[in-house]
Amino acid sequence: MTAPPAMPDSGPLLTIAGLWKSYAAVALADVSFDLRRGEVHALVGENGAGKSTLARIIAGVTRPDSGAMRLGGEPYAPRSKREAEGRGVRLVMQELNLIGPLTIAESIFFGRLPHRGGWIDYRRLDDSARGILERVGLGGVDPARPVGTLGIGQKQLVEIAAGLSRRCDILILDEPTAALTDPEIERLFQQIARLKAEGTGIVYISHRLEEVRRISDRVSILRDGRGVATRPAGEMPLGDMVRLMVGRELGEAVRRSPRPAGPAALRVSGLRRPPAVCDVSFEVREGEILGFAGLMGSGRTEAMRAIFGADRAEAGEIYLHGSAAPVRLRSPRQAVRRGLAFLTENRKEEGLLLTLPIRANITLANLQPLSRLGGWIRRRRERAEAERLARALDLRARSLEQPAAELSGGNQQKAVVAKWLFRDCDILIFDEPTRGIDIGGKFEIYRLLAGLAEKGKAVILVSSDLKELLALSDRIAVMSAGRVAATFNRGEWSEEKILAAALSGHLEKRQGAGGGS
Amino acid sequence: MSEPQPKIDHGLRLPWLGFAADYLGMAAALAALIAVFSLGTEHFFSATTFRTIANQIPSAILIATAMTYVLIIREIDLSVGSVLGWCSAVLGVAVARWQWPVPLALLAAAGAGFLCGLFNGLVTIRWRLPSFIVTLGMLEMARGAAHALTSSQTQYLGSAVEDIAGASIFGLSLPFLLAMAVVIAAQLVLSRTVFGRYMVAIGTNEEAVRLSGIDPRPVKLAVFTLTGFLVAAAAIIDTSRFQSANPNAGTGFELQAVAAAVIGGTSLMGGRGSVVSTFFGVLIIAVLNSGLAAVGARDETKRLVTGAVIVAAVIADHYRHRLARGE
Amino acid sequence: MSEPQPKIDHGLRLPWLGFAADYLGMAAALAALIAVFSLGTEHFFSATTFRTIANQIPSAILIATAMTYVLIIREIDLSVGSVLGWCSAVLGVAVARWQWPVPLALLAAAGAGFLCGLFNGLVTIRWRLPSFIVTLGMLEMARGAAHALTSSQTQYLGSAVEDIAGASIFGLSLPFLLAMAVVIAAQLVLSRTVFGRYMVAIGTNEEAVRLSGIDPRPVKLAVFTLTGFLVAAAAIIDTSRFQSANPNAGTGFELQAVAAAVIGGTSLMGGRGSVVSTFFGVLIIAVLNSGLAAVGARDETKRLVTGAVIVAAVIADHYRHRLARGE
Amino acid sequence: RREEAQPQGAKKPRIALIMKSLANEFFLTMENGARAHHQAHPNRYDLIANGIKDELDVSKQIELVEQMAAQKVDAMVIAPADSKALVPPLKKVQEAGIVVINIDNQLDETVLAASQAKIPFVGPDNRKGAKAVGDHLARRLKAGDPVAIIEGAPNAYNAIQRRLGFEDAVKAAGLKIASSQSGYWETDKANQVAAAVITEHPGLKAMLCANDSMALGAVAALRAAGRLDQVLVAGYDNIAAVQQLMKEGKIAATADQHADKLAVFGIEYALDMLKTKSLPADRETPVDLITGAGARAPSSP
Ligand SMILES: Nc1ncnc2c1ncn2[C@@H]1O[C@H](COP(=O)(O)OP(=O)(O)OP(=O)(O)O)[C@@H](O)[C@H]1O
Ligand SMILES: Nc1ncnc2c1ncn2[C@@H]1O[C@H](COP(=O)(O)OP(=O)(O)OP(=O)(O)O)[C@@H](O)[C@H]1O
Ligand SMILES: [Mg+2]
Ligand SMILES: [Mg+2]
Repeated sequence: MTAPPAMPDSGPLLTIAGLWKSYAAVALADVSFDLRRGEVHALVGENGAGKSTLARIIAGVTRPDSGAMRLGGEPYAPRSKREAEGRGVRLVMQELNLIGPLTIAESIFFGRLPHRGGWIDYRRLDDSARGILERVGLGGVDPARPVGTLGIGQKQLVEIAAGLSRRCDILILDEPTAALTDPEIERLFQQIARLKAEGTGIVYISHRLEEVRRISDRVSILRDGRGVATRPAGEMPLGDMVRLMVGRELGEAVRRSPRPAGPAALRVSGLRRPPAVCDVSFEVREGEILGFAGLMGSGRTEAMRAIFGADRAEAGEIYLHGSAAPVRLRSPRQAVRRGLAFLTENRKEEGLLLTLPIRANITLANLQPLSRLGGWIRRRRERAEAERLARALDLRARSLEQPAAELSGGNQQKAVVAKWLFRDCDILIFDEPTRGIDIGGKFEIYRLLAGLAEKGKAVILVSSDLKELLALSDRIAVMSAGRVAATFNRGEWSEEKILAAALSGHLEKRQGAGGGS
Repeated sequence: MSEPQPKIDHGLRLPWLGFAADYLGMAAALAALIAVFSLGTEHFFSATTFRTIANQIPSAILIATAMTYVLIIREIDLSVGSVLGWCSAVLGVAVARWQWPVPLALLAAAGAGFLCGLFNGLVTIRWRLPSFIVTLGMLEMARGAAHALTSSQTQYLGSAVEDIAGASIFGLSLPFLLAMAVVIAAQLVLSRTVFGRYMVAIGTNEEAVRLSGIDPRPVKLAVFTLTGFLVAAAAIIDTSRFQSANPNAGTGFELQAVAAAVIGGTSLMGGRGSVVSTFFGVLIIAVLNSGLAAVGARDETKRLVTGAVIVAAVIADHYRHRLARGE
Repeated sequence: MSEPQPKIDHGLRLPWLGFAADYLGMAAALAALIAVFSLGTEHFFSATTFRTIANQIPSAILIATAMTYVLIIREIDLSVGSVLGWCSAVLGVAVARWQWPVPLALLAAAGAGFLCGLFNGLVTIRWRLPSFIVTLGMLEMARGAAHALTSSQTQYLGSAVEDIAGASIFGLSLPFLLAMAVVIAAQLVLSRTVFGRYMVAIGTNEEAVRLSGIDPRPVKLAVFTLTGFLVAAAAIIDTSRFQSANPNAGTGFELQAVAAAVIGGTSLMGGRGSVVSTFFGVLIIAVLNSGLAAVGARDETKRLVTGAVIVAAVIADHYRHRLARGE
Repeated sequence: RREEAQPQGAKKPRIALIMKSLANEFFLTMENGARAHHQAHPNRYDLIANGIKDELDVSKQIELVEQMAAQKVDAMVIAPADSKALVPPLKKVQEAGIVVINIDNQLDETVLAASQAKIPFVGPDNRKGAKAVGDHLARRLKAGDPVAIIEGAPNAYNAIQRRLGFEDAVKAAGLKIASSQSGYWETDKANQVAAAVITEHPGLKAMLCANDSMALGAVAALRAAGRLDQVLVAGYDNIAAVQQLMKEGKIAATADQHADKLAVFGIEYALDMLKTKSLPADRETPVDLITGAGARAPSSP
């Protein structure tokens, strides 16, 4: 496909033809793609379909095995991310890549810090940063704060801010909204609209298909490394999109009907760990899914960590299985022994052993039953169990001896889920379990969560995806500024009510602090 | 298994099939060294030489094995040399000055090593300090204690402890056979047991291990105290071999042990290592020392060659890994 | 700043306001040490003592500064002591045996250090090897080279290079003033320049830096070669101070430099460190040495105390950090 | 011996004793001798004894010299770790009016001359001592017999002197040096070297070790090779640990430099100089050859 030399403004901004890339297996096979000016071109596909690989190739992070790219009519074969940026192509990566001790401002402008003879001009830096932070909704945050102190949602926004910080012709957003809640997503869409108007071409990768339909002009679908379709978004109903992605019909999404609740499995009362957790009390019963909603940074993760014993709580009691005596969970070990499981929101740093085989990741939390006398691991059993779980979750890997690092994001998440399923706990806390997981995988995890509840387990589901909470939860607790602001039963809630509750703490806080600041 | 499977050695399993391939590089390096020295000298290539080397290295093997474990959990123990001196001092003084019965003295030496390991482990874990610095402190303290106890005097023990290092079958000493047994056991524990799996996991991502409901601290403490024990065993072996206990014994052993482990492909970043490879590393260093001494090389030549071999070995390991990954 | 903000010192900027608070702990420790020794001996607390200490430590300061940089980028340089010996040897032989003019000899010494740093950097970066082992190799090689060059003989230079370490204002030597200037400059570069931010970033997460489109290799290479230069400067200062060049000079400096940096709160895990704190670390060690010598403590006592102080210092740093975080 | 106490009121002189490696038994004995002397005569002077960790750490010793000068001691008795490098700082100390006595290891004459310093020396002649040890062994060997030398740390003055002394003896007796390598004063390094050397030179008749710790290592190597009765071993320093071995005949000879008295000689000299303000002549202290009672001649093959 040799594009005729076109007028600079009329032809596509970027064309890709016959792109191949293999790691140990083929990641991209003969992919062709094009992007126009002022267009949002969405890229969807299952986990491991090759979306991020394509994005990385366009952005110069990875080099293709073969294939040709043209940028604005010129041949384009960037050898580094820097070179791509020089040509006006920027990528906001799927996996967070922030450097803890750097400040927010430094992170945004990293690689092109304003300086005079090497000396950083901090005033200019912080001022420019403030403007950009305002745009993504982090206006109130001090740009001199180290990014290491931010929660994962805020980190994601900082990455987006870095992507927006410089004029570019092409902006690639790889799952920018995976850790964001609705208000931030709205703000991001405003920014995308603005860039569109300026003529920037945007490649938008996401597993949230409604989102994709809403903002994109065209949608391309990847399956197993091949492009299967590219169509205007208007001509692509949701059902078609899913069918093309998965290559088959997905069953009905899980519909949960209200059921008689069992006895209390876990009751938390007056949990405090300032500043993030001020007063958290709730109860979750056997056979129930308790959703946790809240804005980014509302303290959900911190509260769960404190319950699980990962952080020391300042105050608060925890009662298990209806017992009247509180238990003290001082460490994750004690929590796990008492039947709690905690799937962390940050799989790379807190969930996985990246360089170890997938098998070892899956069995890590429950090696005792796999070992005989003196702790010798029964290796055949271990392999069999790991394979069983991988199959149950449809974890896609060439071999379970592959290091976890080589899996696509979604499959990594499945490995972490498998770990906790293997441990077989009674009370499961899932923090953003579907972050970065494709629609098929999501459905599987939903079914799984429902199945766990069905079996009488108590499930806590923390999620930034309200749709998911609404579909799955029996009750929803809404956190705001470190407190449980409200709890709704199924049927009593509405999106508006939940949002109002999520905002309530912040309004009070702002009024309270108004005089002081 | 007909499908092509990627070959990944994370020290998790002892891949009996891939065994040869894994250790082939190191064995080749060793063979090359032996060949060079055999051509360069008259008597190097002889059973005596190899027996001599075998009987010299048991303490180095034990210490390097311990260091491999410590490195796998992403820590380091710089105090092994000093603790060896301290354990020797305890043994020597107990036998020669206090006239304790030998078994009791051996127990005391083992206890001395145990306490040092325990201290290293407890302080490192309790305050989450870098073991580099904690064991650096112990390096000074144990050496100071050794000197204080012996008044800096070498203790002559004579035949009291001679039997321990006495020759056994085929001229191979009991300590050598013991060291070999330790290597094999340590490799099996590393690759086949829950404890070994935890070690590798902790070295890879300690926080993830903790959040999986496993307390990493007992494992780490066990590794540090085990190190203390193995160092004490090394001290007993050396003391018995020299029939004397020198408070300066073991100076510089820490870096040698790290070098042996790293030449064997153990990662300083934790999570990767193999005791058997470390054993090859010890062998390479021992053959190098012995060969250079047989040649009668000048001291500066010895240092230059040793340094160059260390660097060359890790570069070679880099290429071996690339080859193994099929790049 | 009315809202409670977590106070985290990542050596990012020199917080002029928080300055006192940050270094207060170390200054207090220093003052305590001085007080103890002043009470314990008659003549310790005097201007002469402090002047003497000040004129003794410039080389230690330079090396510890370099080590701080190396540690911040999450590497280590174990060869600094040997390279110091090697640079001294070059300078000594050039002046005493080859009769080169002094400026040329100085240049040769600087070149010798530069080459070692370059080698360390290139090998570490090219093959992505752990610098621990590369510089361990260099430790042996540089020392071997120093001995080979000097035939293991101390070179006496007499007054040829005396001026360099000659006294200047208030009895403080030129090298001390130079070392202070280096400390301040290095701290400013670390906290205020693009280069410094890259260093911190590389030490924290090199892969992320690479993915940000920045090539970490030139920065790392620069740090290694800068270390070579600073070590050469230290060698020149020491040679001039002693009027002689000793091929054994610098033995054990590497661990001392690491200890100074870590006492000063620099992290061995990279990404965190401050040159000024390292300077305090050097001072603490120097005062400790000097005070113990003034008391005439026995060697084993010195070792025990030094070891204990190192461990105590890092434990104290742990609590200081917790306090700073307001826990 | 003068035993008179300082007159009351006059300040006692403060004497700094600066030792080499205190990790070495020899120097510790020296220090202990000095401390014992001080305890016996507490009214005559104050003693500040210091040493360095190992003799490679020359700069630490120079710093000690500077620190003691800053302490304004009256006299300094020093066993230098390096015979050249210590001259300039000691000269400065002397110029500051502090009495300096050099013990054990003589400062380099050419450097002393070049810097126009005169520092009195009290100590043994290592070369002579080593020659005596070598001669003793040579008497049991015949011309042409191969021997090995295990040297101390390569650039240590006494290591060089002892090597030269051994070489003198070897030359005088017409023996052959099969190998001469450093064992860095340490038992296990010497053991490694010795083991390799005896394998490589099957006809070896003797091993001359520059100190007793290394002799212990050599004996262990010979024992492991089953050749204890074929190869003579000599050491130096006469440390406690070799005495049993000497009795058993496993070590043929060693040299005793009377470490306990060395520092005392130096201190007495310093006190003398402080009193008389004169510069006494150098004084050589005795080195005794020690031979084992049961020492046997090597069995001829
Ligand atoms: N560095 C790598 N080494 C080996 N294989 C890789 C590597 N990066 C990606 N892969 C493989 O390439 C394929 C495509 O991965 P990619 O990350 O592009 O998927 P994706 O579509 O972005 O998936 P997700 O939605 O889960 O993020 C996967 O099979 C993955 O395992
Ligand atoms: N390591 C940390 N140091 C300081 N503050 C932190 C740290 N981690 C989180 N916080 C802050 O604590 C607050 C609560 O964060 P938390 O992660 O619990 O929120 P969340 O509701 O899970 O939101 P999300 O995960 O979407 O960001 C946030 O203000 C966050 O910035
Ligand atoms: Mg992806
Ligand atoms: Mg969260």
